[in-house]
Amino acid sequence: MTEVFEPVIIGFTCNWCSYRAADLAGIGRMKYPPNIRLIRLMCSGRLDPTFVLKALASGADGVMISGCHPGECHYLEQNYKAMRRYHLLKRMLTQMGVEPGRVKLVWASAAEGARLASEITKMVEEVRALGPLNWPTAGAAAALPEKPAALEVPA
Amino acid sequence: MKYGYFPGCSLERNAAAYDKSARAVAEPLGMEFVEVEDWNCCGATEYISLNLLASYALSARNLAQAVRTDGLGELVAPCSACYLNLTKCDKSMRESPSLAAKVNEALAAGGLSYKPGSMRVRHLLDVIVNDIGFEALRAKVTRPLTGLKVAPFYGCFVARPGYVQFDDTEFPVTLDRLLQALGAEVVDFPLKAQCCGGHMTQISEGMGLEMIRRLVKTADDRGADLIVTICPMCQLNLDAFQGAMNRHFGLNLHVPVLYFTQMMGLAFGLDQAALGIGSELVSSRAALAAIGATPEGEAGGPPKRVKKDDKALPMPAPLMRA
Amino acid sequence: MTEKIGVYICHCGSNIAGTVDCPEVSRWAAEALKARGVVVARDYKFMCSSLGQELIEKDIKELGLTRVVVGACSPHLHEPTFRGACGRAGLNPYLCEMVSLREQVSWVHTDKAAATAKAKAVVSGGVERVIHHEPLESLRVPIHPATLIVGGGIAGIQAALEIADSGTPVYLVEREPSIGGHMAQFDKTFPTLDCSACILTPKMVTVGAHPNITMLTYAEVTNVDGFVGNFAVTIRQKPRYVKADLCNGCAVCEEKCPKKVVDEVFEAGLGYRKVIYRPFAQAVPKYPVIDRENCTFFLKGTCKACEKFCPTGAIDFEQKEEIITIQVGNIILATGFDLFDARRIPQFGLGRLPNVFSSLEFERLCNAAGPTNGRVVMRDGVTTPRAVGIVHCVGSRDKHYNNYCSSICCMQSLKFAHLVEERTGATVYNFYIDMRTPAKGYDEFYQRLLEEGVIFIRGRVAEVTDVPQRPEEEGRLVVQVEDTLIGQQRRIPLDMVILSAGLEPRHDAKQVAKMFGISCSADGWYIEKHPKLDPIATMTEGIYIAGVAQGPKDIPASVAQGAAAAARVMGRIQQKEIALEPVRASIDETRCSGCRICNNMCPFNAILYHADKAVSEVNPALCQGCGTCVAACPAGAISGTVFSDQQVLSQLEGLLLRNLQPATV
Amino acid sequence: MTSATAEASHPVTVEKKFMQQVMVNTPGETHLEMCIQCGSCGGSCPSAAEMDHTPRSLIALIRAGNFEEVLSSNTPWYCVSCYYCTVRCPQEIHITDVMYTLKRMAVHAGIKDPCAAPDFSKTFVSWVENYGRAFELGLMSMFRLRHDPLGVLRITDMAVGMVSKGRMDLAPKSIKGLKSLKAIIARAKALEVVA
Repeated sequence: MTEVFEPVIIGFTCNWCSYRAADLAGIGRMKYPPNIRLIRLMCSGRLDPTFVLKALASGADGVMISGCHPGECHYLEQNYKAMRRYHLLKRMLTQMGVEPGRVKLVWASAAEGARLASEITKMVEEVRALGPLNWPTAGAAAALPEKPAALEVPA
Repeated sequence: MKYGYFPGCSLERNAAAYDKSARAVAEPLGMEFVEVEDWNCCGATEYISLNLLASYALSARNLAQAVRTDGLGELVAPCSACYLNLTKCDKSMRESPSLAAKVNEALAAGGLSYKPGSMRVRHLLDVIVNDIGFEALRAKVTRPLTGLKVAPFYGCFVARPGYVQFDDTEFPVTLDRLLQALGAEVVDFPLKAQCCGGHMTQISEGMGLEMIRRLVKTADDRGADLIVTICPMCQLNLDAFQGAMNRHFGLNLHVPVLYFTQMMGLAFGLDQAALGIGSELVSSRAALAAIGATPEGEAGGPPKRVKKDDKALPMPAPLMRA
Repeated sequence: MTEKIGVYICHCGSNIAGTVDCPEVSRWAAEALKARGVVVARDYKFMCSSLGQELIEKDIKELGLTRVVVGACSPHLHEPTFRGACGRAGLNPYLCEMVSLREQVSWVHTDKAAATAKAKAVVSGGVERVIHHEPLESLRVPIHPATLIVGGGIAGIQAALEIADSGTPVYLVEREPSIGGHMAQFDKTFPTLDCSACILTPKMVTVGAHPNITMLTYAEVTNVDGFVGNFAVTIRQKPRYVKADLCNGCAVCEEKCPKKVVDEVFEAGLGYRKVIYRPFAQAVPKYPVIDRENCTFFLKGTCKACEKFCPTGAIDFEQKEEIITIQVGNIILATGFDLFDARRIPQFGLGRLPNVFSSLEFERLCNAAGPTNGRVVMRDGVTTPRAVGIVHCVGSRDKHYNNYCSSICCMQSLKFAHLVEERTGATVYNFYIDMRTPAKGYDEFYQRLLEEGVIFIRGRVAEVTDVPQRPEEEGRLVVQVEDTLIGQQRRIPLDMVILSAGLEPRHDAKQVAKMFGISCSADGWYIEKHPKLDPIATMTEGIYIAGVAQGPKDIPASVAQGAAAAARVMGRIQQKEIALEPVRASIDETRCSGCRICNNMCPFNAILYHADKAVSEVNPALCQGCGTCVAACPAGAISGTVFSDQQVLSQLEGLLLRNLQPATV
Repeated sequence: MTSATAEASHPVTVEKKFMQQVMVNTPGETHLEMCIQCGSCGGSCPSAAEMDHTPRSLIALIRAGNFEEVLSSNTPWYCVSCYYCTVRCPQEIHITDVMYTLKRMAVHAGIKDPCAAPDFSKTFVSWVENYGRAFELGLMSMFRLRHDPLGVLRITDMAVGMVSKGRMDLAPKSIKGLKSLKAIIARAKALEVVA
């Protein structure tokens, strides 16, 4: 197998919409690359920007934040707060020289398994194109006692 | 307003009246047409039947020429076939970079290139209805077409497939409204977006003439004094082949077919000759004499909601009304 | 102290094992995560089986596990199962962490090596996270015994009766002046052809008279607050301009009212009603309403005919709308559907060609109580059609409109065909794409129609026109269609065409869903908790769905779902209280600077500020545990149970396998 | 994308191969595999009467991999490209464009003309290629003479009328940049690959 760079992406999902979208993608056997690893929060509003920084600092090459669509938040309006924090975070990251493509906000309702799957596929491609994020201490994450993962053909 | 202008082969000759009248009405409406420098045939529906890339190259050359001619970015095509081919080419090139690359590689052989999306191709009807608008039209009417019963005929390409969608794909209404703005009475013409037969008269005469018969016969049945078209191919089929059609089916229909720009010119009080009226094979003289006559009550059209005392059941109002 | 962690990897038959090397994952966990406290790791064919659960219980007892990580399906499916197992073995249920190896690994990936690698990372994340779990007690919330049912169609009626009969109070809210829904508009029901009114009206009457049912018709829910067990619902009661307590339903007012308008709702636009009206004779409740928009008195200030003739003086032009608030423990949404507006497909001619009818128009046309007393006639109101065409799949199975199959149209069309044949002897054509008659007695009905000589043409109708091409088409409607079974285009001359329009979500389904905190599918139908195993509950505790609101279905299915939703609610009421996830935020007063940033972060006003102590405090009763305040607190003084910073950050470390490097351990 | 995975996992059948060929040669995304055989196309087609197969059955034949039958069918050639099938297809299949593709594939495969249409297109194209513009009189007369000489008589009065009204040229007229146009067309044809 040819040595392709396999980025590691951390996905923060909310318990009500995007985590269920991920479940739905599974139930529908929709394929996406194995490069993403999900963390469940109750709400995208719970996302402390430092989680993202920590993820990047600890070796993730990208972070996907996802929650209910604006106006559909299980907690009424908390995803708007997530959105505001996201934009601030983006600005800060650009200041720090992190390519904008590495952190992405994706809305996905509990019905949008397909959408989430395709968004993940897209993001993995984009981050793969960007290459490894060479922050200090990074890098170790991808290194598993395994051969590099094969690129999935998303259905 | 200034537009690039793509007449196309038909308007050069058989539809010269369309070209003439289009230019004639442009002036009072404050539109300026800049004809595309040394344009070529759009390939009609024939070229793409044999070579895909070459047919795109033909249209791409025209688009490239248009960009050269003027940087306005808006290109008006009065001929529906040219309009379709030019929009199709631009759309396909926009959607497929690989195709665009190939087309440009071909253009390069002629020292040209075209950047997809750099020309917005529009049909003359679209421009007049949406840029000029009915109000401005009404303002220009000096000789309203009252008393004239017209069947608006759109043909295919303005309605379908709708690469540029400015009207309904099944029951377009813009031409109806335009003609009403000119004072004409629009008859209910359900076949208004059907096919005129295209090249059928050539490759399968019986079929072609049958398609023409349906249109002319229905317009006649619905009490139209004349049919108004927006496409030279439609005009050619319905007008030039009306005689052959009559002979073929032993009919004696006589429904003149004019361009909407000619109707506009008439309403604006322009001289008939300046509008190329008279060049149609089925003479419109008699029909046009009706102008000014007092209109009779509503012809055709869906019945209005009935009165309570009537036995008839009420029916839903149509969603789209002309 | 270091935790003793047990890791359990489920094969789920081949569902997980097919793509993930489960034995390898558990081997790896035991080895690589030993340093992190993993004392045992096992893989098993079905962890959720009783044998699988016993494995965990045994280890907890014998090895004294203090934490458990299960790698299996989605926690939304089996978290309760494994927490239960821990509980039985004497371990606090909340010390168990479940990670998804099926929905989020094996089912979405194909490369076994990569999937196995990811599975390891996911397990390691779970292990790191579980270390920081704390023993918790689930919150117990009392269930208010009353139930709100929104929508008085057959599904809502069924649910209301089931619950009311069990002895607990029900509020039934209906937007229209009478309950009954679409079923009340029908004449016959397929496949048995029993009279719709005959089977529906008794149920309606029972609802109206039931001591446990409060009917709120001509009313709409405007706001919902609170959560499962105790919702506060605001309802807007539109003014009827008729005093319910005085009206005896004699309908003299209706008779005397001088003004008639087209009834777009109950008569589907095919008939008229007075301005003071009951939608139909057997309406429940029996009192009429005045349609303010059209009432001559409200428009011109004179008339009052109804008032003059009312024998009981029940008319009250002064009546104002009322805002009612009620407390309920559970809510059932049975809001039904809208009919697809077939005018959106202009080539089918509805609204343009008089003798093209929508399916609901035809239901009224053939209804004995309808505008023609059941005479099947053309739009002129007198002529009997000789040939009638029925078009299937109108607005359904079409990417331009609705992509789904509306599921009732085939049977509905067969019913129409039978009624037309029976009442007019006309030749009837059915134009279908695929004939779908799957339920009990349905295909037999299709067979019966074939026997009755109804003509079936397989082909989606291309257009309905009044333009003749041949002499026999003169003055008639023509359906142009490809008869796909002979591969030829055909033009069928007809007198009447019926469009079997599909079912659509209510035009306001999205707003309603938002108000009740549930979600809609891409098509706009309300999403059930599980498509197969829980088609009644929603993602939101205490909110249930029944009938077509959940997706196209016919009467028997709607009734079944209404009853099922009722059973579910009754079960809840029986339990008297419900256990909720103890996901709550709390503020460490010693670290709170009183900056009040968190205060307006909370949409539930659960955070109160003590000016005296200059600190904020979370009211756990109101807190719903979204955690937004936790993320917002600059001092890090707020912590959230189950999703604490420590838990999230450690899971992160685990997922990125930082925990494997001695340096960071 | 679906077909991509399918391909990856197992060998492509004869049926699929031909269908995919047709799709590859059609610009834009068209999904013949999505056809539900409802006949909206065949029902809408104004010239269906002339066709040996309705568009729907042609799609069925494509999916059956029966390329002889498909490419020798007159159906694509009688398509008047009114696009009714395309806009009415509930599965949004670009049927008209598929018809163009089938014509090109047939010509490319050197199939015997099933009717007069191919020659009409060729004649039309030849005028465009030699002059840069269409030439109706030449087109009609030349084409008619070849296909039904008597037909010429039937349209004489029409032709005469057209000429007398000044609506028809007697000789073709050519564009200035003919050389470059020819170069462009030549290059385009060289680049054109029919799968």
